[in-house]
Amino acid sequence: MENLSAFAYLIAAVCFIMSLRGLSSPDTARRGNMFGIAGMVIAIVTTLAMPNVLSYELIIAGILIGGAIGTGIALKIQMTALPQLVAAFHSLVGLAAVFVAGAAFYAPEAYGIGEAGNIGAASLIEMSLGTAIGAITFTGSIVAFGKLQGIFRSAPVTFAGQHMLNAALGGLLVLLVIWMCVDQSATLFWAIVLLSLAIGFLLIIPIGGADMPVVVSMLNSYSGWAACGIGFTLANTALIITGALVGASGAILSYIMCKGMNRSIINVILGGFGADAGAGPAAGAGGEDDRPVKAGSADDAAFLMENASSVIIVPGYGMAVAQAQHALREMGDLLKEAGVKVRYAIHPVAGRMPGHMNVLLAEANVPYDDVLELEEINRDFAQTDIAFVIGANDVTNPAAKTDPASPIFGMPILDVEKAGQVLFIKRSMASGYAGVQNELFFRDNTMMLFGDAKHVVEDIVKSME
Amino acid sequence: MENLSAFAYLIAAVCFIMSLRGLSSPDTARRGNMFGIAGMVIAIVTTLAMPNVLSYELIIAGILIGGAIGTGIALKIQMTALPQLVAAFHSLVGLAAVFVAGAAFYAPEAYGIGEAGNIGAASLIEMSLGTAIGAITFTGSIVAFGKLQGIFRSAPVTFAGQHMLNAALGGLLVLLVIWMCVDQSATLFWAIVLLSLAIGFLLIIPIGGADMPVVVSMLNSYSGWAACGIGFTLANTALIITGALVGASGAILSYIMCKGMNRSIINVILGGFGADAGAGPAAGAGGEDDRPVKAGSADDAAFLMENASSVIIVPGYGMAVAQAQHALREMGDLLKEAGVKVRYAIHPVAGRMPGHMNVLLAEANVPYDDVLELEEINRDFAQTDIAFVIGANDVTNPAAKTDPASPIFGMPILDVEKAGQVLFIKRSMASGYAGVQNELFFRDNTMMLFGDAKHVVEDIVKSME
Amino acid sequence: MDKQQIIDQANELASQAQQLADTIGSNAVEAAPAVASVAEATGTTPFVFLFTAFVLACFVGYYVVWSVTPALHSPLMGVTNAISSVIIVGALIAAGPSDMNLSKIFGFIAVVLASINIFGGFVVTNRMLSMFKKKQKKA
Amino acid sequence: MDKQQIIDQANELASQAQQLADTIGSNAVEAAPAVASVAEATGTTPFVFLFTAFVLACFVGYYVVWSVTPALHSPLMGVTNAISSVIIVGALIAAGPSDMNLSKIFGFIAVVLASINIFGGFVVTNRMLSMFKKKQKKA
Ligand SMILES: NC(=O)c1ccc[n+]([C@@H]2O[C@H](COP(=O)([O-])OP(=O)(O)OC[C@H]3O[C@@H](n4cnc5c(N)ncnc54)[C@H](OP(=O)(O)O)[C@@H]3O)[C@@H](O)[C@H]2O)c1
Ligand SMILES: NC(=O)c1ccc[n+]([C@@H]2O[C@H](COP(=O)([O-])OP(=O)(O)OC[C@H]3O[C@@H](n4cnc5c(N)ncnc54)[C@H](OP(=O)(O)O)[C@@H]3O)[C@@H](O)[C@H]2O)c1
Repeated sequence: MENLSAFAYLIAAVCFIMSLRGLSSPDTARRGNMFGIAGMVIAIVTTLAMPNVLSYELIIAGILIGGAIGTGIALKIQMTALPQLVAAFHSLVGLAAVFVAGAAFYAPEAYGIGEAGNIGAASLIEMSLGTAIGAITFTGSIVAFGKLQGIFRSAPVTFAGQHMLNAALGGLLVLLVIWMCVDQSATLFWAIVLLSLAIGFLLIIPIGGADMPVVVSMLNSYSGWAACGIGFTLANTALIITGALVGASGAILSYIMCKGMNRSIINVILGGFGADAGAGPAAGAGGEDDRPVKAGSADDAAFLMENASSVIIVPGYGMAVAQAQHALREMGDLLKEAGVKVRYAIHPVAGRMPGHMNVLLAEANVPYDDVLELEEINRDFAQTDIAFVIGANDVTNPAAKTDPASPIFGMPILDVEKAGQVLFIKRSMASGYAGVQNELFFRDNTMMLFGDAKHVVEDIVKSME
Repeated sequence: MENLSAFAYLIAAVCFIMSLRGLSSPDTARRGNMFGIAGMVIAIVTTLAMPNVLSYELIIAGILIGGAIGTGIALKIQMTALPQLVAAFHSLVGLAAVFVAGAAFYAPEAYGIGEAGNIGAASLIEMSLGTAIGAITFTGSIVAFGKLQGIFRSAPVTFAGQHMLNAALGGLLVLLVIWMCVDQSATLFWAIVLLSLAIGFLLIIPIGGADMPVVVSMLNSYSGWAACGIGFTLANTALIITGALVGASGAILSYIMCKGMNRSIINVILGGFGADAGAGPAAGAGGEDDRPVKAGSADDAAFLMENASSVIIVPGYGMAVAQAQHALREMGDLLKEAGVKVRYAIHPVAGRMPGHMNVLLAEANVPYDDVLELEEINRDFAQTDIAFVIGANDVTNPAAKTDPASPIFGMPILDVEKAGQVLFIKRSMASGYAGVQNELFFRDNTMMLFGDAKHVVEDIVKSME
Repeated sequence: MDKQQIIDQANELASQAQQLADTIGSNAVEAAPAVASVAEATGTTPFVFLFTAFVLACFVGYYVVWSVTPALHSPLMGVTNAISSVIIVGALIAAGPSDMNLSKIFGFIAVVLASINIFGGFVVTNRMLSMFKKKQKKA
Repeated sequence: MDKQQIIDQANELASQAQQLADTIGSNAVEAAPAVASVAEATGTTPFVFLFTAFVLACFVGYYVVWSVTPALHSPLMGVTNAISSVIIVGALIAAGPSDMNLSKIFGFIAVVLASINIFGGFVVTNRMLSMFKKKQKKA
């Protein structure tokens, strides 16, 4: 029986591996998702078949309630709100982990790790760590969600002695965990929970809103390792393998984002760009500038593009804010009909989460073979007539290559300045996420199209028709 | 103690993983090899520290003898003889597996799998399978070695009812294994060994000499899975993990070779090209042809290349046979001095084993960034003045794209015919491994340079100096 | 020594023997798990095997995540969100026993939370993936 | 019932009790491994864990071999040749016991054969790899 369920859990884990494997190409991705669902069904059914799972009413009710809520949210959410959604879902995983640890604390027999008040030391360490990571993930993700959704101020919240306080609380947490192994009192358990909730909150508030994706991904990674830990306690390979997959995924995505921004993870966690400049990104050093810029109209842009032979579109965070992707696709179609070669160039950290732009463009029915990654397309800018930059800023800033003093120095960028003509759609001369001025705006071959991205593109479309 | 050694074996397995991982780039490859050596040392030392390993004299003697022989051979062997060497080493692995199984059969206590005459059924199946695979690998690899080395006739040896005989012997083997689980007599054990030796021999003789690399790789894969099996019996994760690595490696290399030739593995095993045509490749259908060809001299070739702006060199099996790689490098250097862009194009199945050409070129000090794979360089032939084909034939044959009746139809080829001028070095109009005529020889932009590859290249070098 | 004395002595002897037998019997019962755990301690424990699985899973995770195409990094976040809720396994065990207690309530809450994630994660990923389309022939 | 009879009976009783105690005791000793093996049979056996490692190792093997650059496929064959000789572990166990027998001789032969492979494989791979060089600056 136990062997059978161990095999079933292994099959579930293999399904999860296959589900991530499917994501190696858009063709196989949906099949991959099916594998994931199959794995989850196998894991749940196997657990329900276990001899100590006897009453199904509450469980079925729970799955139905949770399933309905989850499905409802997932169906209604707008694609532009994905970063928030991931953060929100994420906080729930953290909370669930806390409750699982609590359940194990109050009824350890069910898990075969001892009796109430007499739990094995290994399991206790396990459990306290699981609780702590879960609780930190919960409040941390809530803060991340709030900042991304605009409920909290997105700017970093800093105060004197912040790092000291966090370090002290961290030390206290370690002491509590050790004490817990000796004492096993419920009070201690809840103290750990409360302390961890506070730490999660305090750790994330000093981080700027735009750094949240890195943070969410990092917390995701932690929760994976926490799942591994629970897996060791339950001797459950499905949990261990899945935990390692999730842990690796979070860590690698964080790494990719940090590399895309040329920053270290430490730098992100300890306050980011804004903290260096002593103020939030929005009010950064590169604010306004008195040099003259060439501003153009939608008609100018339409004329230029219709007479070009190739156009590369560079979308950024502003496209997501303005929800301009559908209008953009229409514009692309019109250009293609006019015989212009249209492609899209995606920077690894364009937007606010990995793959953000790809999903939005896919939503607007842009075929994915027109959408190219930085390495694939960066050389082609030199042979391109027009680079059409819509709501992107930092990812095109040549200061990353030329100015060692710039906070984004060393970040890989899209070489839009090599194109014959650069068009920039943005609402103002304001800087982007990194808070630095973009030298490109003042170049001769640049034309600024001021306004909301969606409106400007719609105007261009009208003018072309 | 057992936990400790289990951890040590795990570390050894991780070292082996890292050693293959190192091969992802020539920069890290040597470090990878060091990892492999470290893993092996850890695995051996861990085993020697086990409580039931008491006397070290024989072991040390064995390692010294084997080590001296192995090192001696490895240092003396010529790089052109690599395929044979791999086959020869390989046969030893098979033989070693047979002896290990024999030892386990006569002294099962040492392995904790029962007592002589009273071995557990699972272990018995295990052991008989290990023996059978080991013995088949042994004679199979010996035949492969003989054919590659030219000791045996390389042509397929076929006779009426061959497949029937093999199938009958296979069935007999299965029966013996089943009987063995019941009876456990030593006679049966040796019967299995002898029968498997015969099967290994009979399975491989009908396969043509040039198909041997696929066969060797396949046998390699089998022996990996056999190691996995022994790992299950000994509950040793190092064996299981290493076995899976080796098994995957052999299977994937076989797959790559078969794909490079556009043939199925079944087709290779059941006799290959030669068998279809009813004769060995050498005497194949495409032998001689009466159409006129343009033959040139070394002086002509030297003149053409010195006046070209770019040359792509396409080496093949003939370069290995003639050992022309050093002369070729010299020629390349002279051309580079004369300002000609020189690159090398490697077809996935050029030569007689995967990566064969790369090693030979590396031996001659050709920098590896000048050596490009088919996908990387195939498009560039159209912009190239001269394709210099040395000892290659099938891998350039356009029949693979145009003639659905050709046995190589569907095989990916290097598009040398798109170059301004094609030079072919070979000794005659004879066909290559697949035994098919190469239409290219008769084209207008082709010039044949008849002679041994090394001599011709040396003449070209002389003429250039 | 009178009769009664002898009988008493015999009885005492018998009851002592009985006691001895009891003691040995209960020792035997106690010994069993002790022996079992000794067997576990000298042999390889499950921990080593679990740790082996963990190490290998880290390698698999590393390779499989790097093989994900950057265009699908957002769906990747969705899927990992969903599958990290496999801790529902722990929640189900807590919610499983037939009698109601604090632990069962915790289990129920965890089941609800994890289910939100599982359904939400898979559905939103499916929505994202169904949007990715290949180029069509020009109309 | 006379004195002697009572004493005999008492002794018999005592010896019966002793016997009982012995039986229980030996039962206990016999029971221990039985319990242990029952524990193993109902719990997860090592086989499942080994199989898990095997499945994961197949994934790792798949990914790690595909990540090998085609230019190094020959060295790959050399390395796998060497590491597949890790079956030397089995040969060492056979050659290890202190008294000479057929199995020990077999072990010795297998040690020699595997060593040829190990040394030969690693040395030839090293030779191949040491030839691969990057482009130098033009002299
Ligand atoms: N993708 C990730 O995973 C990730 C993760 C963490 C951090 N980041 C960071 O995010 C940044 C992404 O670069 P990016 O170039 O995409 O964005 P960006 O540098 O933040 O610039 C976005 C620009 O869009 C404009 N904009 C905003 N709303 C708009 C609207 N409704 N209509 C038109 N324009 C609008 C803004 O200018 P106006 O205000 O003048 O309109 C702003 O300059 C990078 O610095 C990256 O390091 C990304
Ligand atoms: N690489 C692998 O892993 C692998 C594995 C299995 C099979 N194969 C097969 O092997 C073939 C490899 O193709 P390939 O183009 O490299 O070789 P090929 O098609 O076999 O042709 C080799 C040519 O070299 C010439 N040659 C032989 N010795 C020579 C010498 N000393 N000097 C000059 N020329 C000499 C021969 O012609 P002359 O006799 O006229 O001189 C022959 O036509 C493919 O068909 C492939 O399917 C490869």
